[in-house]
Amino acid sequence: MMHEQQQTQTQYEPKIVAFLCKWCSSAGSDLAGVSRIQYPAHATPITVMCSGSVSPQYILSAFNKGADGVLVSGCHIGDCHYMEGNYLARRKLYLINEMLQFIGVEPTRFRMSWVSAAEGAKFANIVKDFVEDLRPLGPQDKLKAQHP
Amino acid sequence: MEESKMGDNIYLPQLARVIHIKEEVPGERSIKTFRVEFLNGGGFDHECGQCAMLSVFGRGESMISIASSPLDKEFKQFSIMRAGRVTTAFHDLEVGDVIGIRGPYGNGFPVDDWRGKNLVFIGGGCGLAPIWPVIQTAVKRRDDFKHITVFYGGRTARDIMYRAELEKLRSTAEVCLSVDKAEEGWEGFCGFVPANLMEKAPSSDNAIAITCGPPVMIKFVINNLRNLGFQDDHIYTTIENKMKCALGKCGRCNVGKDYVCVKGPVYSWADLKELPPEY
Amino acid sequence: MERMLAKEQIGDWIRTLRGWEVFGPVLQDGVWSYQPADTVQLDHPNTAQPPKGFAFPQREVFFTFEQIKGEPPRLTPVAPKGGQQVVFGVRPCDARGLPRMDRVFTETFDDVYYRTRRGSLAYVGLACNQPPSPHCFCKSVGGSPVSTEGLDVLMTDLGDRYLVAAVTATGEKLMQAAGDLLTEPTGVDRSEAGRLRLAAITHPQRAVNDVASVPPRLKKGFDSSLWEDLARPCISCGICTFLCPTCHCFDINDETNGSTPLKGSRVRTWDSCQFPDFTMHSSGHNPRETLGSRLRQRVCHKFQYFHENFGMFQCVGCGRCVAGCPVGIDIIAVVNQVAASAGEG
Amino acid sequence: MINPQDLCTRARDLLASGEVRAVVGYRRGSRGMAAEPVVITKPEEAASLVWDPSCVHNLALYLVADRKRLAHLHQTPGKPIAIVAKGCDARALVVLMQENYFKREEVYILGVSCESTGVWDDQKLMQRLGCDSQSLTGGRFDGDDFVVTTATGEQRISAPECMADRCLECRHPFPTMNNVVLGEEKARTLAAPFAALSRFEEATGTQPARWAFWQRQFERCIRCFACRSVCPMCYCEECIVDSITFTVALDTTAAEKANRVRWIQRSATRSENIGYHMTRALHLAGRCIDCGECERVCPVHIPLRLLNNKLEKESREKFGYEPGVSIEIASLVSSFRDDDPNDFIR
Repeated sequence: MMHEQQQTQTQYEPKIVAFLCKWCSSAGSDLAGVSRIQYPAHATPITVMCSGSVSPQYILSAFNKGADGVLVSGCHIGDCHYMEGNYLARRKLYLINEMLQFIGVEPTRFRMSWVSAAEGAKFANIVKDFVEDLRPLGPQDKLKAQHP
Repeated sequence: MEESKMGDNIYLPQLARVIHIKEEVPGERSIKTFRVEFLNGGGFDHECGQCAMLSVFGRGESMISIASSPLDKEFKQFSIMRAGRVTTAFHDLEVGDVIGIRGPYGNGFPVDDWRGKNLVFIGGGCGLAPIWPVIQTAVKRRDDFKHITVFYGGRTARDIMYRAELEKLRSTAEVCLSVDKAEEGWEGFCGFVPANLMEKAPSSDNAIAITCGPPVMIKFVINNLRNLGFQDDHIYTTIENKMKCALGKCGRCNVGKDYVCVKGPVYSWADLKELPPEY
Repeated sequence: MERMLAKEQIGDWIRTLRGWEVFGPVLQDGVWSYQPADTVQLDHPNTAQPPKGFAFPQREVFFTFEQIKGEPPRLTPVAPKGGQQVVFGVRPCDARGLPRMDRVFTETFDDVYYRTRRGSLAYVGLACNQPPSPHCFCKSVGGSPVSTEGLDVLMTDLGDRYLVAAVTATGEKLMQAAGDLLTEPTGVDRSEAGRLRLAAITHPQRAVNDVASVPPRLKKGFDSSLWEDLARPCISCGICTFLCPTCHCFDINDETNGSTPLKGSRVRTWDSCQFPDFTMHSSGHNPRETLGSRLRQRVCHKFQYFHENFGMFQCVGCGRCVAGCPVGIDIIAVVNQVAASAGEG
Repeated sequence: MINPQDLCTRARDLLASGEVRAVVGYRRGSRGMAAEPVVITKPEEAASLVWDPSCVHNLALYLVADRKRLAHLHQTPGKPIAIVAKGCDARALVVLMQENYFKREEVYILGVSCESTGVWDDQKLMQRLGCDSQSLTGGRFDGDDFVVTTATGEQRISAPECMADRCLECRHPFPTMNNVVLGEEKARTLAAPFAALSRFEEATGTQPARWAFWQRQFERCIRCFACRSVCPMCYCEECIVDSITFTVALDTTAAEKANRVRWIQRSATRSENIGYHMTRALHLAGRCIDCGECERVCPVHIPLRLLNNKLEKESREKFGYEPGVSIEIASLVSSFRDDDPNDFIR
């Protein structure tokens, strides 16, 4: 018990903000939940109508508010509920990914994936991997707002 | 520097608790009246027409005129129209919530100079609040003044604030209410406030006029008052500009060389007409 | 008190200033700015920004607030970081910004944040033997390349050495710390300094014409159509005001950092009368809606309103707004044109 | 080579004939010989127009301002407005038209070719001559050179020595979209495309080096918003950095005002500055035509072109997209291809 407490005190736990499309990835994360698949509870999910609706501003804002990593997940290419929303997302998020790296943010901090409603296990693995990738980086303070 | 030395801090608000909320006017641009009492034995005295900087923490500050009479020492009252970010936060408050107050700011109406005179008040919309303390004071010191007339108008009957208080006022003063457009059941004047003023045509003899309301209304009221024979230095109004500090420092409320938060908000037309029209 | 200092010993002097945080002009990424320094090399023209941020930083936290539901909020004032700061290489024009800021921040209502920072700040100035910018016009607004107003010490560059002159008691203290490093000036030193001062003062500058008549003329020219004409290219950026040694306008906002419990701080940040939303009421009504009205505000504030209120111009003639304007709006030309047109008839 | 007198004549004729209601161009200002933007409406004012290497501004901005002003006054534009446009300015107009900001027939493009040179850069002039353009008493194009007049007399400088980086790297110094164009279309290569960007990427190869560089740049920003204000593409009525973040109209409700998200605080701190510049860069993806004005006007010399160039380069290489080339094509972020990069998605 003592030992466990010490561990939780010392081990850094990354915070993830996950923008999940309502039709696929959000359903996928639900499936992971109802299937009792174990995965870390580090991700704060935010359901959006479509990955194409994720503005770069959302991602920057998540980092500003202290997210250590940001995940955007949508339907597989070809499966978009709005026909081409994820194609547009791919282009837009490619650019923000490049920009984040360009100014020197660790490439690991931003991740994009395609997860269908049937891929509960895949979603769980993505979060698991993401947490493990983020852990060695420590807290993200480059884009985090200064207080007071 | 130690924090303890930050005592005399002009930006630090006092805390006050909302003890009563009354909805004056419903709708999109609704008006609510908030009665607050200071916590921790705080407080300040004010003059009729002065303002205070009110805050909802996390949302920001707004300059609001103090709508209660200086003679009411145990509370302060503010009537706030929902117009933007901070005022909407005020409208979301409940009784018991705590706000921040700093003040009082600006000048007041020279009420003591008006002893023995007739007083004509002309208000429109939310503009009754800044002159309300003067009306209250005049009523409480009724013998100091002669005839008191209050003109007030709203867009519709529902937009008339302080309705009950205005009706009560009829016992000591002449109250002339108006609505902009004709409505069923409305027995008062139909039309804009300046027109109502011309219709009743109060005498300018030994009289002081005090007006507050939307900028366009003030412009026409002042024009009409002059037509009625009121001298420029017998016409008083309050002006408002966007403010952030209320201390004459943040630089946005100035009209010419005057910072409205310090030199205003009360101006006689004789003084105001000398300033550039940047309000 | 006047003393001499060999140029290579300026670092030694700075090392004697125990208890002071020392700043000097540093060129980095093509920009001159005041940075913490162990030694300084005073060969800068002028810094991109004036030193006004030492007394009036671009961001000042007034207090933090924390509100647990059902309890009154807890307010904690945030005091400026303590400690004395001395800035080397301040140009005389920039130093004159300080007494003007004092009028705004310490009269009528005393601003404890400004006063605290100001009280622990000293300026060691450097006289301008040559105007550092083609748009210098300090002489037009009551200053001079050798003005001591707002300074604690004034240094004059004599080639391989400085003449160091104390202006205030703080300045004398700074000089006393140097001990033997500072030596008594010789007759040659004094005459050389005198020659340079005279050359500096007589160096031609751009000028505001008949400056004494400017305040009443601007007042008369309030309705001039020139304002809109001259402001037509204006892009409503904040360069002219943010680079100004005397502009003091600010905004106050609550920055939140969590909602349960509510946590955040009330923060002052610089603002600019040139931004279109600066004076906009929440109703959308804007008393200074047009480009011309905003240019007029900036110019009249400096050359009329401030003069009417405090008897001095709120412009020190550093020329930053002229040089920095992306589209060539030139306060000297604006004042001259409006004043000239108001003088006619 | 362009005879500046031809420009005056063209502008005068356009105004005299009533073909246009105004001409946006350059004139001599009060700061040495440096040009400043001007809007003229009378034929006799045309004589004041100039064309020289100090005509650095992107005048497309003033067409946006004009459109906003007319909209505010509820006026319809009527006759077209003429604009003196370099290659980059004309590309900006293409993007604005592509976005339906105005129609082709509403603008009369008085093109000026930069031929084998471009405009100069004040910092480079300062290093070369010891003074900036605002101290010069004269300056003009002469073939591949700039000829400048200083206190000590006339000097000839090989233009590439003092040209702005944006001009050295320019691939379209000729305004292809035009009603009339002065000067010739000349093939030239003064620097490799994205030369400054490549130099930067080589110099700061690693992620920590990148961060060290940008941290310094972003911490220096004073949020004067000159980069935004000078940009013809930054025409949004609603900008995330303004204190009132949108236009307030009579029918704007209090709730609308209160519920606006404050994405970025006004504090000029690193995080907020990054939020501002990153958002701006991303909003300019596929729209920035590299006129470089943001970088020119920055009072604290933040190399803003690098951000925009990075996205421009990625768009070109990965999406085959070049901004400012055609009015007809779909914009970068409203279109896609099946073979857009996919390997960053895991």
